[in-house]
Amino acid sequence: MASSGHPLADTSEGRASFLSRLRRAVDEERFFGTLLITPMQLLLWFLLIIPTIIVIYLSLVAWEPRMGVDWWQAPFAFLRNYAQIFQDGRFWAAIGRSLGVVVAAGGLEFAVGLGLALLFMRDFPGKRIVTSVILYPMMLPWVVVGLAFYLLFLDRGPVNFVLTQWFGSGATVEWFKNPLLAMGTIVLADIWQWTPFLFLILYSGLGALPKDPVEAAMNLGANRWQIFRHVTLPMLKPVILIALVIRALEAFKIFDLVFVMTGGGPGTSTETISLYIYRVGFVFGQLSYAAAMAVLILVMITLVTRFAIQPIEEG
Amino acid sequence: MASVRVEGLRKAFGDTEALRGISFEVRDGEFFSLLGPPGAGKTTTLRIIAGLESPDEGRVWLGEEIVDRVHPKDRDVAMVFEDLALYPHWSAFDNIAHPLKLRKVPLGEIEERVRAIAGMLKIDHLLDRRPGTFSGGERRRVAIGRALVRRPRVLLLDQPLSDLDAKIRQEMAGELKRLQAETGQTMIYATHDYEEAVSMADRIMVIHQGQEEQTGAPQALYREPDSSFVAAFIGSPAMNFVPCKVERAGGELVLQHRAFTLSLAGEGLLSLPDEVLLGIRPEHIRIEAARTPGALPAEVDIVQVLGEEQVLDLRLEDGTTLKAIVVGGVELKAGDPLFIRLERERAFLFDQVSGRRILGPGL
Amino acid sequence: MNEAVVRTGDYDVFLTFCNWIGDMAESGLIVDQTAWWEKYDPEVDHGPNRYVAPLDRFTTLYKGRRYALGADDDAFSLFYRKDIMDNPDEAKAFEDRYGRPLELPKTWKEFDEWIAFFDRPDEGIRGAHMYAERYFAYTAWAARFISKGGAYFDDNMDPLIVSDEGVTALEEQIRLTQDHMWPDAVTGDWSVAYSRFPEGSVFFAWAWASLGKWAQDPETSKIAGKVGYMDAPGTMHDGELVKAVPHVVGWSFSISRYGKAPEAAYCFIQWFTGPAVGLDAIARVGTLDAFREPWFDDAKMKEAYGEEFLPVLHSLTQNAFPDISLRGAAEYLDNLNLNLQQAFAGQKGAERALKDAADSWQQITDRIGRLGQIEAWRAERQNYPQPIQDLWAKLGRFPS
Amino acid sequence: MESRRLREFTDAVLRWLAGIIVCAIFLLPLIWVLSISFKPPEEWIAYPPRLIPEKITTSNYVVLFQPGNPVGGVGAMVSAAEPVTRAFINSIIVVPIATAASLVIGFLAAYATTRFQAGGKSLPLFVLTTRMFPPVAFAVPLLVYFRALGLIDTQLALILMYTGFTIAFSLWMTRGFIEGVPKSIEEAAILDGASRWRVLFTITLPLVKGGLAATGLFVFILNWTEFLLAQIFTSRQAITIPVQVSHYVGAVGRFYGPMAALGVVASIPVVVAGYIIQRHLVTGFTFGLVRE
Repeated sequence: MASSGHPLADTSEGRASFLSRLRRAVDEERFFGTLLITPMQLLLWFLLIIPTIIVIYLSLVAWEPRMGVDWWQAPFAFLRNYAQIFQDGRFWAAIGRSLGVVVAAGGLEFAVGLGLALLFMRDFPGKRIVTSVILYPMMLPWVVVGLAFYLLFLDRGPVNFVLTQWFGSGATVEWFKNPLLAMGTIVLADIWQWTPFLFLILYSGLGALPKDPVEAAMNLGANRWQIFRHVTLPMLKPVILIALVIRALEAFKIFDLVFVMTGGGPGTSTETISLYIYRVGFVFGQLSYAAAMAVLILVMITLVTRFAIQPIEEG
Repeated sequence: MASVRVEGLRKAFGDTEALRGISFEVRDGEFFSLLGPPGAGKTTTLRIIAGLESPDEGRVWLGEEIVDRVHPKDRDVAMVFEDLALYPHWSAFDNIAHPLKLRKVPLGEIEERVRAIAGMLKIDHLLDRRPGTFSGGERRRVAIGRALVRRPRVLLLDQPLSDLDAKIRQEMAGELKRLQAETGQTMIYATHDYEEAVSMADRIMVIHQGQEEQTGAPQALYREPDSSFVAAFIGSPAMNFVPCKVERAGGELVLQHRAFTLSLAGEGLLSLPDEVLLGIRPEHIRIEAARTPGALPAEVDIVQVLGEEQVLDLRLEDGTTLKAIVVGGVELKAGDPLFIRLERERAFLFDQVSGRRILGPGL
Repeated sequence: MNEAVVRTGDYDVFLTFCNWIGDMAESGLIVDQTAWWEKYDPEVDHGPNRYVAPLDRFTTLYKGRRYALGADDDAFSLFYRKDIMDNPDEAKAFEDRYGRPLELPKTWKEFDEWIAFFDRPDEGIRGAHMYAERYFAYTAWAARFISKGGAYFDDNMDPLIVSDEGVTALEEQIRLTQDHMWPDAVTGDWSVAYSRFPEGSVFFAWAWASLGKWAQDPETSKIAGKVGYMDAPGTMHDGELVKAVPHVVGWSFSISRYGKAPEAAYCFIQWFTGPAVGLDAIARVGTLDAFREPWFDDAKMKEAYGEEFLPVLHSLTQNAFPDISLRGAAEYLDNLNLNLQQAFAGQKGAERALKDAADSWQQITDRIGRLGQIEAWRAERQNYPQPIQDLWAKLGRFPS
Repeated sequence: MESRRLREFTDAVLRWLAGIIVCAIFLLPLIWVLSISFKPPEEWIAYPPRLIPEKITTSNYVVLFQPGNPVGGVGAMVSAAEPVTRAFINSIIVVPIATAASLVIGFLAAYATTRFQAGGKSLPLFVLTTRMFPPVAFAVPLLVYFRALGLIDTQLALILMYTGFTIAFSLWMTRGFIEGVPKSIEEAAILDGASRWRVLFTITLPLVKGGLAATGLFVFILNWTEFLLAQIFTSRQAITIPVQVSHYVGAVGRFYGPMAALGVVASIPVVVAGYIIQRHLVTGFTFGLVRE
């Protein structure tokens, strides 16, 4: 459609005032479109492109605030920061953990969210209230969510208390001591908080689907599972993909919950990549090193986008 | 109000050529129809006239003005879209008044003109309601009202009646015709339904695959179709086409078909190609009870009864099927043997390759 | 840390952990106050109002220069359940089991037995709460380690923690943690101590002095009036008991180089930490703790801390050793802590944990610059309490 | 027929039961937060835990606004924290402005990209990738950058970042709604004689306002709960509510009571707004991907 733009103001009306010519130009599609995206472009330049240039520069120098010089005066380190990353087991372990969260949280949230969405496709008494309740977790500050789960799963907290009531005094679980359980508890909090999001997307998507194909399949005698598997699911595919992608990318950034619940502990066993970068950059003050890690992550995510999201756009 | 002229319109969307050189002229006050199957380029033509698309080649005149560089909002062209495109958040009154408001017509006059057009369209009672609750016919009236209220230079109608049920469609078509007659509004009406076009338009242009097939008054198109496409498109049930060989027996030309042979009289037919299509409309096939010279034996295959008329699917001896319409008379049923006679003076010959008319009416 | 990047000059004065002085001084964020000290005399290391040694040194010095004015005393304090301890039945049972009278433990060995004795999980009360969590796991271990004669580094900044002293200290502390504490000593955060002890679910707790005030407040505590205070256990070296008390965090004031009026700001902090004002601030507000000698005899202070606690705190403070205060302090401590926490959680052996910590320390040192760190460390070890420095000398830990 | 009715009945009952269970699961942590917010300090993490506080107190809420007010012993302890007023004012200024800016900019861009493919076909995808980068990765350069601009610890810095980092959502969600408005309606308006601006504001905008409300609420939630950037970029003047939550840490522990109380107070406006526009919220998340 870009080709259908209208030429600018009629040149034969050379004496038309600037204002009227501008007004006419605004009506021209291409000009109007450009005008409308300009604020966003400016903001992206300001918040994305310039910082990206800075972060790349920072990653190539050896700068820590405690050096006593400003960042542009710091000596070049070239690729030394990057070389250091490749030897930094803690970095890769943190990346691995973040990916683990993506898979575990993303997968479970999707499953639960889809289940809920299907459940909610039909009316039942109190649906509106239940919907409100389900959406509530998203609205709580994440720090408070982390706090709530930390307190619930405390060694002598309510969850363990209930366990001892049901299964005897030996039945407490040291949720935050075992690395896997600690990670699991964090993921649980994430699930609790973000399933509503997936529920919303999938529920909206299901609601927007055309009804005819389902009815047609029903008339052909397909059972519910077959309808779901062969009719609903394929139609829902684009929604599912975007939901999963968005959720996966958000989950990869997980910070608040870990920060509040375990601080990355025991040791570094629940340290995610956001937390590690935060710690390196803003606690240890190794900003150049943090910058190199940031750049590496930007590159990795861009690659993932190329290979994972491009198909969605095309499909 | 103005005349419209387009010349040499070409438009491609990516690889698909929507228009391949369309030219026509609509006289001031004329009801002109663009007729063609879906995808023929009707909508694109209208959109180019409105300025919603710009052609790759060609020009558009409104009256004496070339409007290529005039923005659609300034062309003073109104259009009724296929989906009507009513503003769902405004009342019918506001919908209709919108063009007037934009033209800064005084409020009193707006009120007056909207009421007048609503009266003409019999939608006075709907003015305060939003379109969401309207029936299909009501929605169309509002859309037409919105287009007409400002007396545009030309009114473009893009299949506005397409998904109405038959009865309302006929009713609306009649009203539209009356409205056009009353207002003398120049209208271009795009449709794929020949009956609509035939019943309303002063002139019709049949287009096919982005090209003009034939332009003319409805009767002319029916009586003297220039191509097998036009012949098939206009009339229902469609014209029968029977592929035949042209053979020269002595000095005489003979139309040879497995089931029949027709000798062609007349001079100057020596340039006929070897293979042609014989075209004959169902209403021009006569049924005869007994064998008379020149009559062909056939068997009734399917019978559709439409009131007084019966539409028959007939099978000739070699298996060729023809449709025929019988008015009144005996009730026929499948399997009945009978004899038919083609009205040669209403038959055509078309080129099998190009579809152009070679001969006719009358062989 | 942000201010080091940002340098807005919004701040004239920083109130920070005193082990950040190194980082802040090296980044040029704060100014050397030595000249002002000579000009205005804040009465830190001399006179009747002097700070309790060694606070006068490690809350103020970096590489031998005065960069800060200490404003707090965060020597870790030891609290126990006096009511249980004073029970004659317990005394008898203890003597029956260990063949010695029930007294407050003096050495770490006695301490471990003492805690084990009072560990009563069935009654809902565990032996101790000592930090083994993400941020302060090093405290108890360092106390043992240093009292055994250990030091974090040698004079060339090579870590000394993977040594007999280090490993033994950690093994002892792991045993204590795993056998006689609630699991949340490892997994909870530092605030757990402030719930466990006042609610009466641990016999002993080791934390900041504020825990004592908190536990004695009938509003917030179920054990008000039942709290006992004790000096730190130590290690016997040739008949001499050497105690080491971790001084954890601790606040100090420093002056921003980018502030508008550095000297005026200095005068303000000297006034604020001065004998009269500081006393009021501490006695009333309760988030900072006493650090000047005369305050330990002051009536208002006694009221705030309780008669019995104040002398104990004084004694603890005299044996307090500083957190690592080099450049990169946060990083050194974080690496130490995360390894120790893993050891306490049973994920790593003691030696392995210390080895991993030592390796990461080497990397940090190399990255920051070994020479500068050596200079800083050689100065920093002079800030340790005298008995510990004497012990190091006796063991030949550092070349004299 | 009998069996079908029976099946429908059991179906309804099962759905209802499932609804209740789901409700319970989703409510439990909330109830716990609520419970703690009414507990005195000694009960915050006491054992055995009690759902209904032994001594119900409102002191956690009072302390939010009057730190130093020694109610139930908490006040004296949180005297280091500032009154919550400043954080509230900051949040109330920063979040709506950033949300509105994100919405306006995102809506305009969404309109341009859906209607005219402005900026190229892959622009929306590029914008989506901005949402993928961990904010902490951008915090590093932004800190030195904002310092140069003198934006540290200002509301403007947060407004800029919150606008920028939520643009992706504003863009993608509103795209869906705009695509739901038939293009012919806009064309009809143009033929009626309306300018592009007029079409945008009198035709398209009113038709997608429900969707904008949903998008707005979602973006509002993201900004209202944001912690990491606020934590890094503010220190005194511009702290927001989530940062304030983390400030309830004093010499004697983390003050779970005031933290929980603040969480409860902070979520009320969002919850009310959410309930009001729930209908739009549900239709708001198709991202324009399912079209009939």
